[in-house]
Amino acid sequence: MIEHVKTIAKQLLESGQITGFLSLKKEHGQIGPHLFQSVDQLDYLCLGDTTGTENRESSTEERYSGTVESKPEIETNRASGKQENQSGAGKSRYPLNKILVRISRNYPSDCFGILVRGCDERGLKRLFALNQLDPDKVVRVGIACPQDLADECECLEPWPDKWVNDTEKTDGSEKEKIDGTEKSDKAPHEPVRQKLPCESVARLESLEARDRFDWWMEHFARCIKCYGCRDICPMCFCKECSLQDDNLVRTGEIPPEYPVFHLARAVHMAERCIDCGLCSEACPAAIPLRTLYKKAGDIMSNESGVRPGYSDLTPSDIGNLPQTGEY
Amino acid sequence: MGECHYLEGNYTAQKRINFLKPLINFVGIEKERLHAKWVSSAQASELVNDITNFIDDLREMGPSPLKSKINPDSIKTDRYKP
Amino acid sequence: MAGLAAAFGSGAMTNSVAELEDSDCIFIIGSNTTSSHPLVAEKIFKAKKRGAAIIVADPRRTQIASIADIHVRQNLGTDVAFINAMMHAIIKNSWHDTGFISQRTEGFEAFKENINAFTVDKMADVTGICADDIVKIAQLYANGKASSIVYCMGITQHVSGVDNVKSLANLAMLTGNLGRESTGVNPLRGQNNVQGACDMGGLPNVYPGYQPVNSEDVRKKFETAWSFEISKDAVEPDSSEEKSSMGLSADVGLTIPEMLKGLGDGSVKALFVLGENPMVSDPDTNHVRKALQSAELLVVQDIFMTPTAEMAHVVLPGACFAEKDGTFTNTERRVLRVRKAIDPPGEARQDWQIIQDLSSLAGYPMNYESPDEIMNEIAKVTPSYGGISYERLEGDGLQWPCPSLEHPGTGFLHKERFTRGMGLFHVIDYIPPDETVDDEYSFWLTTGRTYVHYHTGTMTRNSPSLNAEMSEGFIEINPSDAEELNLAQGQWVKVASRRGEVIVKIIITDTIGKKVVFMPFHFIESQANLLTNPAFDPTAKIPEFKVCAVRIEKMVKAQH
Amino acid sequence: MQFIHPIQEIVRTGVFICHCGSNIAGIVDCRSLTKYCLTLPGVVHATDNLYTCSEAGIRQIMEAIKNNDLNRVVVASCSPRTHQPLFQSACKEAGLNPYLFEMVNIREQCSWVHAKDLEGANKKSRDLVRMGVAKASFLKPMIEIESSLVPAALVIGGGVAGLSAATAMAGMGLRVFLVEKEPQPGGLLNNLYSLASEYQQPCVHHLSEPEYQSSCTLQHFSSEHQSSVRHYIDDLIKQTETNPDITVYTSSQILSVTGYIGNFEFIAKRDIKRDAVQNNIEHVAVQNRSQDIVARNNVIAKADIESYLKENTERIRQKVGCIIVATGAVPYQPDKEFGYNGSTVITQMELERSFLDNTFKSDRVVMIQCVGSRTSGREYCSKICCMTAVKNAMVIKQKKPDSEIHILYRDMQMYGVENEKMLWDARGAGIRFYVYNEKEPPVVENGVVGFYDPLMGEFKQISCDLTVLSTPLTPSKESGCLAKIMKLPVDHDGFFLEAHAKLRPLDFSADGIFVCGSARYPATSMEARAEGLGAASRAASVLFRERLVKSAIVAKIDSETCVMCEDCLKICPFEAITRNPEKMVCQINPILCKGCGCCAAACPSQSVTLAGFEHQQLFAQIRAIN
Repeated sequence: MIEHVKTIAKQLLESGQITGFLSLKKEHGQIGPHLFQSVDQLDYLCLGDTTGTENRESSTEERYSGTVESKPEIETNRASGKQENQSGAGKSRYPLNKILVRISRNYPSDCFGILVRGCDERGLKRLFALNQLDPDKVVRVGIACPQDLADECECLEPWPDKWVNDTEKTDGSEKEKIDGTEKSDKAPHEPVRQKLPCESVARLESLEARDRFDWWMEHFARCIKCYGCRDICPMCFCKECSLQDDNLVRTGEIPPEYPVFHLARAVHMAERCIDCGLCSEACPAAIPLRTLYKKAGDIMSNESGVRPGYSDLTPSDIGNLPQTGEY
Repeated sequence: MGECHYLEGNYTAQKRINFLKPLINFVGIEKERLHAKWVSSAQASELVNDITNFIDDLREMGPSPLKSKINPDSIKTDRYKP
Repeated sequence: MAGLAAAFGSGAMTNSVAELEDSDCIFIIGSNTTSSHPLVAEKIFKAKKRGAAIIVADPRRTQIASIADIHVRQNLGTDVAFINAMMHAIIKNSWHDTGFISQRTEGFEAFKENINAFTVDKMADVTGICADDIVKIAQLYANGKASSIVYCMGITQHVSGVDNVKSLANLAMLTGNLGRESTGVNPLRGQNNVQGACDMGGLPNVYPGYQPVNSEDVRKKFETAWSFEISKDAVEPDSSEEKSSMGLSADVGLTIPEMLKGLGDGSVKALFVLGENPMVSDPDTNHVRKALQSAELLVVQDIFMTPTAEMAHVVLPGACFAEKDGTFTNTERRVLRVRKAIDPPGEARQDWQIIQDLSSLAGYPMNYESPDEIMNEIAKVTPSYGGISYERLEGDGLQWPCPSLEHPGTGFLHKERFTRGMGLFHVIDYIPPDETVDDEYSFWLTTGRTYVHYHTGTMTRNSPSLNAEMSEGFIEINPSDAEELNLAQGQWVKVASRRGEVIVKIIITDTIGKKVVFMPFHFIESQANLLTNPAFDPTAKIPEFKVCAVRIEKMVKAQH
Repeated sequence: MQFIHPIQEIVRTGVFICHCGSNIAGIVDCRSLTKYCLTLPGVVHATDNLYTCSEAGIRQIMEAIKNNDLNRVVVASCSPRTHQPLFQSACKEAGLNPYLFEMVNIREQCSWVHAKDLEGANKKSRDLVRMGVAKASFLKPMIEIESSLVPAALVIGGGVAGLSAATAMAGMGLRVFLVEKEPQPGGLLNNLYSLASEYQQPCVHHLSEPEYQSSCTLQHFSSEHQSSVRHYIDDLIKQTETNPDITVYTSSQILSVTGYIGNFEFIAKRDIKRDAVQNNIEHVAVQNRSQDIVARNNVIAKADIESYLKENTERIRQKVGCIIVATGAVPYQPDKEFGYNGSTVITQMELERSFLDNTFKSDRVVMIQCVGSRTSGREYCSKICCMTAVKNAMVIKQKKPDSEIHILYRDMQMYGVENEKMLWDARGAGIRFYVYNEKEPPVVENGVVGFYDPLMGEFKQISCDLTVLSTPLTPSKESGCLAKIMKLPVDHDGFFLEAHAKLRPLDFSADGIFVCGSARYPATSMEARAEGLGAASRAASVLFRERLVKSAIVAKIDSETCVMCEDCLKICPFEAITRNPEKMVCQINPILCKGCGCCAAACPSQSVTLAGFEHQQLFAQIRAIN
């Protein structure tokens, strides 16, 4: 799959259609976001896999116990291009949308390509609707997440509208090249959409109210107010944050005042959260924020029938919907 | 409803209430602690009843779980320099 | 570091941060982990989630204390008494690991005899912790399959700092919680690269890799490595007198308190300060100011104009972390590559280049092309860094000791044997703090960090969002004490010690115990270190930041 | 808009506690409340008095401001709605910015509702005052928003309501532009034979017995009356057209309306050709040409039509200060319901036309009420059709006294004494009324109307030579377009929605725009005229001001922090927010802003602040609750 992505990126860059291709780059053994601006850099492009099919936890353990040597590990990785081909998108994720917003604020007239997973694309759709990105200036190249990752994320739609398909040849028609990918009739694997409400949410809802309160308090008590959830959130694009307003959230104390801090963020997320889960991943205190925002999303879709980023609504449609934009 | 001085203000408020109720319930604060009702100036007795009932309900529920967690030291004193 | 080195032979975190996650029992003493080491705290949170017992001993109910299974507030400066009492309980109940003691350690008998005197009941009075809690903590710690100790400045910044650390080492050896995964004695270092600075000989008594300066062999090795013959040739002929004395000194250098003292009495003429801010960070600031003023030459190299830099004759602008290439060695001995992201602003330069030029000008030419080249030299002369090269640091870096190119690095120390061979039990007696409260100065003052600011605020107070979070100093006081003094929230008070006084706002909170007050030391305007006691540990020369006696007076007129 | 940022000052608050006679003092211990106020932070002066709103009370406030150098004033008394302006002006007169005033309601919100709980009331009064004082200390001085205005008005619609409004305003000396979509003003009245008022007798109370007797006869209705409606509307049109202050644009339609109260600008399109045709100028020529065009239409390119339109339409662009919407309504045209065919089964409107044309010939007439109204899809009552039916029945009786007239109804809507009297007169004249059931509506077939009479419990059949269907007035398509152009609210039936049915019946919630006549709801000509006059006076109350002054309580967007997510824009009920794509920010027009605060609540980055309700102020108030 990665070779296909590279080919598409190359075509896009060479045709001059995009100024840069925002994707992940593997360098110095680390994966990070990178704006590829020239074709020869594309060798470093990666889809987010750290160690192929192995998950990150076990590799960390192995490293700590000193049983695996670091250098060969990296080489295995580089050599395992084939494996990546099959496993598809890996676990290393970054808020590429958020970075794109920042880039295009500085270069408003340029067009950029971006590697998108299901969550990334949901984010893009919301950002289009919220005027943070111009759909005409973004070319999406989609990749689908593997089943295990989708399950772990409880992702309702772990693929974008169009994604690079292994079986498809990339040297198709011109249109296909430009769009990067063709919509496939068949989903790459089973979505979790049927499982509403999500297991994590349902589990909590089965508790007594007071137990639920204690459960959350235990989590919120760990918050160190690092703003990591906000800083990584692709939907948090405000220049100034309410949560840093002294009137709303008292400064100078951790854990931050409950419920103001966490619920205010949950309310702000209500119409925004595209359920990418980066907040939970980024949280150093391991607060299950995603579960909270998932619930906020559930309520919103119950109330208004709209789940941010999921429906194929155009920005103008969203503007006309009576129930959106209220929160 | 619909008679808001600001046109749609009470609809907006209602939407918020509808959103907040399940949300606070989800974090373990009984949703019955949040109560909204729209009454016109002509419905005095209804308003009184509603508030009385709400207070009774709250009494029955006992103190909020938040009560023990809130710091009372929140008043800013900076601006009152003698 | 000195304490651990004495007990085990090397002074660093014995285990890795990630291992904490799998501990059964984590004993945190003198560390406000969530504030100062949030990512370490993350591992502790995860351990708790897996069912580990979390024990916190801290005079303040810090955030980590609020999630602990047991939190006790020991009286300031009574850590030895507390730990000894724990060990008393362990021995009394035969919870100790006799196998480990006999196979891996020495000096146990003398130690045991000494511990006999520290009965739990007696120590309960000294420490202010109830006897039941001491026993319970001892039991939890001793009976955990893998128990970790985490400590920080709350242990070391005392006149008995080294004793405190040795006691913790004793505790770990007594229960066999060493040389295995998720155990050990784990000091959390205060700065991102303080471990690296120590590793590289940034101490007065050692060369890189803790090789003592007073060892003839070591000195020879470094003289060879640093090509002193060439240097001798380069020196002008008329300084023949010095020529004969050329070569590396066998004398141990001066510690900061000694330097300051030397400045005062004229034995030290010039001071080169690199990335330090003693005007805020050192105890008894008035004394520091006088010392620095009497320097004939004061050179400060820093990234911001600190209060210390303002006093300097020459200020050399250095580069910040994002502006330089090199490595940092973090608290778990992990050597990590740092890569330059942007060019230093203005006239700022790489630290190593400044030093190289200064050295060349002073007569010892240095001609390194890059940090890479310096790292190669480090590997050559430092056994524990022997296998480290920039190439191998790709990815997640390496944990020393890493003696050879094939060595994968070391997650936890002392696996088969201690660095010094056998672990040494020290006989530690309780020494009370240097200063105690009396009628005039009736409050115990302890100092520390907050979650927002870092150290002297040189960097963090330049960040608008962090400074907005906390823009002024404060002193925490218990509600009952506040009531007694008739103080209201946010009121200004004068805090005075035998060395100075500051005016600061109060925060009334039960985070802090009765008759104890806490001040962060980040704020030059309300500087906690005007008050603190410069008495220091006889071995490590760390000042007693954590205990002093103060008086609190209500301000009649407001501070503007 | 302008905020004045004061230099950091020391708050000196004065608190005034009103006894309101015994209204407050009877429950709340005002003396001790006053004493309590003095303990609050920032309060330097506190006093209580019998009636703070009395002249003595106002004087006391003004003196206290001067003597104690107060920079915040808090009055604890009754509802701010009634007295806040008074206290604010007192502050202003004493040299204090009126927005440094805060009012606390301890009457409605305390003494009245807690009359049975003295202790609770006292406690609450302290809480309320403490909250008010806390908020007051964060108040900022503000300047009211002023704007210029154009002393002219636009009237949309030339029916009786619009004509009445236009002539009334012109009579006051205002410039008026009247836009009528038809070539002729007059509206529905142009199609009417007579008005109900012509058949309504003075109320019985005012008549002596003989008069009453004679009034019951039908002789009263003479043939002269037939032309009175024509006379009436012609007179109105003439008044309008001859008034030099009124410009009438016939055959014209509104294309766009921009601006805000005092400064609207409208663009209208006038179809000269159509106008000309109706006015018999170049009648034949133009008609030929237009036929020509139609004939060639299939072949000739669009451009030709456009150029034709260009030649024959005129663009009107004018500035006005107020707008009156009087677009009226149109009768519902049935589609084969009740056997409608336009000849033997017709509508009331068509009946009127046959009166006018003198083609009315029937002897046996059945009228069916509520055709197309009060049913699913159109649930409202058109209000005027019952009256129209009775009136037309009377007309028929007058023309053919022997004729048989049956009216089938569900409920008779004959409100007011005159209408009620007319109904009785109609019964007296032999017109038969039958009630029918909505679920079993009458069936019209071959000149026979069959229906179930629930009163008698029997099925009835009436044979007739004419069936007349009473259809409701419905909003016209054009008014729907206008609602979109002007962003005016309509109700679910499509009629324009006024700001408040009881308190502001002729206003739209958007300032400077008013509504009258059937545009709002089916109205009789008398009602339409009354509303037209009323709307004229509402508009005049704006247009006779020299400048518009508006409360400074409006929202403002910080352009530094706004990221144009448009949450505020979507939620603003007053269309006061626009986007500025160049700067990537949203902006608020302070003139349009009503200060509802929805945007401030919606903004995720707190970039929107509502003056007088800033976060700092609200949180101070909330945190003072304790």
